[in-house]
Amino acid sequence: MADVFTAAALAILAATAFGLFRVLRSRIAVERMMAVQLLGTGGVAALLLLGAASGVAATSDAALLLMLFAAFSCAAFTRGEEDTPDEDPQPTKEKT
Amino acid sequence: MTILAHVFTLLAVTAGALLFLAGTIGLLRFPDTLSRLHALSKADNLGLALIVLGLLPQAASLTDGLKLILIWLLAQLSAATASQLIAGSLNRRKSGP
Amino acid sequence: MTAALTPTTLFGLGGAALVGIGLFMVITHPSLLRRVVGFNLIGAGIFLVFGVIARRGAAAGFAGDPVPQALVITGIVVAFSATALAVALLRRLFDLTGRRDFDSEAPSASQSRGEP
Amino acid sequence: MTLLFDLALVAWLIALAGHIAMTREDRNAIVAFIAFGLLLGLAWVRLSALDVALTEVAIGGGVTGVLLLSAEAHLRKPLAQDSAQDRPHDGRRRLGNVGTIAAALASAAVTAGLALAVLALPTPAPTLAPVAAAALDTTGLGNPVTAVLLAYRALDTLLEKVVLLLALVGVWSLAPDRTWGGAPSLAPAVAPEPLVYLARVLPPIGVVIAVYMFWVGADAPGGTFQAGTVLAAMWLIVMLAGLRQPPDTAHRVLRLLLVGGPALFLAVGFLGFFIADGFLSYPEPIAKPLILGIEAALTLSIAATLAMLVAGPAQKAPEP
Repeated sequence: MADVFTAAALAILAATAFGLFRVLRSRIAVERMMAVQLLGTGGVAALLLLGAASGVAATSDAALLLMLFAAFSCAAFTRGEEDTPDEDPQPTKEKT
Repeated sequence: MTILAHVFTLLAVTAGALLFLAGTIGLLRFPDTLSRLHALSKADNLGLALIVLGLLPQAASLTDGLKLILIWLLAQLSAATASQLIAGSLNRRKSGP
Repeated sequence: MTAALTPTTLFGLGGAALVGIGLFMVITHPSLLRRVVGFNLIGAGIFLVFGVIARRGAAAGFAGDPVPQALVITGIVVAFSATALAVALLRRLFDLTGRRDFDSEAPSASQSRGEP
Repeated sequence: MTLLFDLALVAWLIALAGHIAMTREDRNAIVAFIAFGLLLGLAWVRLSALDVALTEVAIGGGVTGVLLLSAEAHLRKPLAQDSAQDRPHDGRRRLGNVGTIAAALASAAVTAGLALAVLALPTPAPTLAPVAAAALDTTGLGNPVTAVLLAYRALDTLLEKVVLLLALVGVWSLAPDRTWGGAPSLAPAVAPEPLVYLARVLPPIGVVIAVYMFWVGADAPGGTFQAGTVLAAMWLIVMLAGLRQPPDTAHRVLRLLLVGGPALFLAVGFLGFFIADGFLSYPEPIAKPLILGIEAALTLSIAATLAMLVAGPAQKAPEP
């Protein structure tokens, strides 16, 4: 059972990593706000699975805090969000 | 009974992990910001819900189970707020100056 | 070479790499704010090395030596207060002189863009 | 399987750090740094240091993020005499090629040295865990990290609180004369609707989590720092959404809150001369209630200090 949990955590970690780099390299400034959301859900899922695999109950406390601060970071992103320019060297490619 | 719980856990966790993969594929493949946002917040949150649901039978105590549910509720709150903020910001940018 | 390559030392090696990347940022990056971030990366790397030492010291039924762990917690908080002070100094410098990087003496606009 | 997981985690951390170093815009780097802080929490869980994981997630991923993002937004403001020439960042401009290569070599050398040091760590590893475990009973605590922080090495923790306060004094003293003693400003002119909603819903949950962290910290991972940071974050989100204005930095209650924790800690420390073995030692029968009392006061002080550090120096003239 523990191995299955770790495997699932690894799969989620990999999926989150690909998604994160996609979001971080995005030319549209707003999309980068998704990064922390992505890591919040993915990280929490991985943490819960790791906790279940290792049997350390306090791991879910870390997951709780991770989620709380992922939500908190939403507030952080409103700082200076309004006038962030899109980084757009090739103007038409990404915008549909 | 325990075997049934184990099977349920395995199924739910696998489905949850698959949903995370699906969410990432959506994020990589969808053409515009709003559909990518859609892929991210819906698929990932459903994935997390399935994993929480799968881990619930394995929880050692009632408090642990409640904590799992609280984590999921926080995830809902966070996802809802972040999506609204992102979409609102996108809207203002399109219609703005 | 007494310690073999274990999963734990893996994190130590990762920490060493983080210190290198952070140091490179602090030396070469023109943006002052980015240097503050680099300083934080160095801190993260050093703390990870500490974490490895703590993990290796697992004994007496604990999963790690609590003393280095407590030191790291103290360190994280102190690093944060140093970052806050650096950021405040940076903002004041910008308010007074308009400088935000190490490139030039005059008010540079390396990051400013015209308003939309 | 766990080895594979660790490998992926470390590789991801390094890749993220590379992205932070190489990306062009500061804002992008800071967003990646927040993600990095949250991810580092996972690494600490893998190192079985849950107390550290909680602190790292709260401070590295949470509060530092707001601090850096606010600063970045401030530095992007157009200057009065702005000559808006668009020059993207280029890490090589100032030093030239030779300088950059030298810096890269120096950084690589430091990395190699540290890596060798990690590989050369002695086996069996020196550890203080047995000593910490042996004395744990006398403190009445169950979490060895809390025992180290509040009992065995209490002096370090006390001095750290002083460092926090000194940093705050440093930040506050950067205020121009006309705003001295006034309030910092945090909220944007118009807070977005969803943020206001979040600022109404999240703090009650956050406060419960903070109390839980504080209480559980005596026997399980958690404690003063984590609880204090959560409280600070909840206060910050309320201020960021504009639901409450930041207090004047000269406000008496605020200043009392800031020094209250360290002052109580110091007072109990001196009391140790009379009721126990010396400075910062606790009499054994009441060690646990004493430690919990200090922790409670410290939690509030840490929360106020961290929030004020993020809020920055005063920007408005004080209210008469």
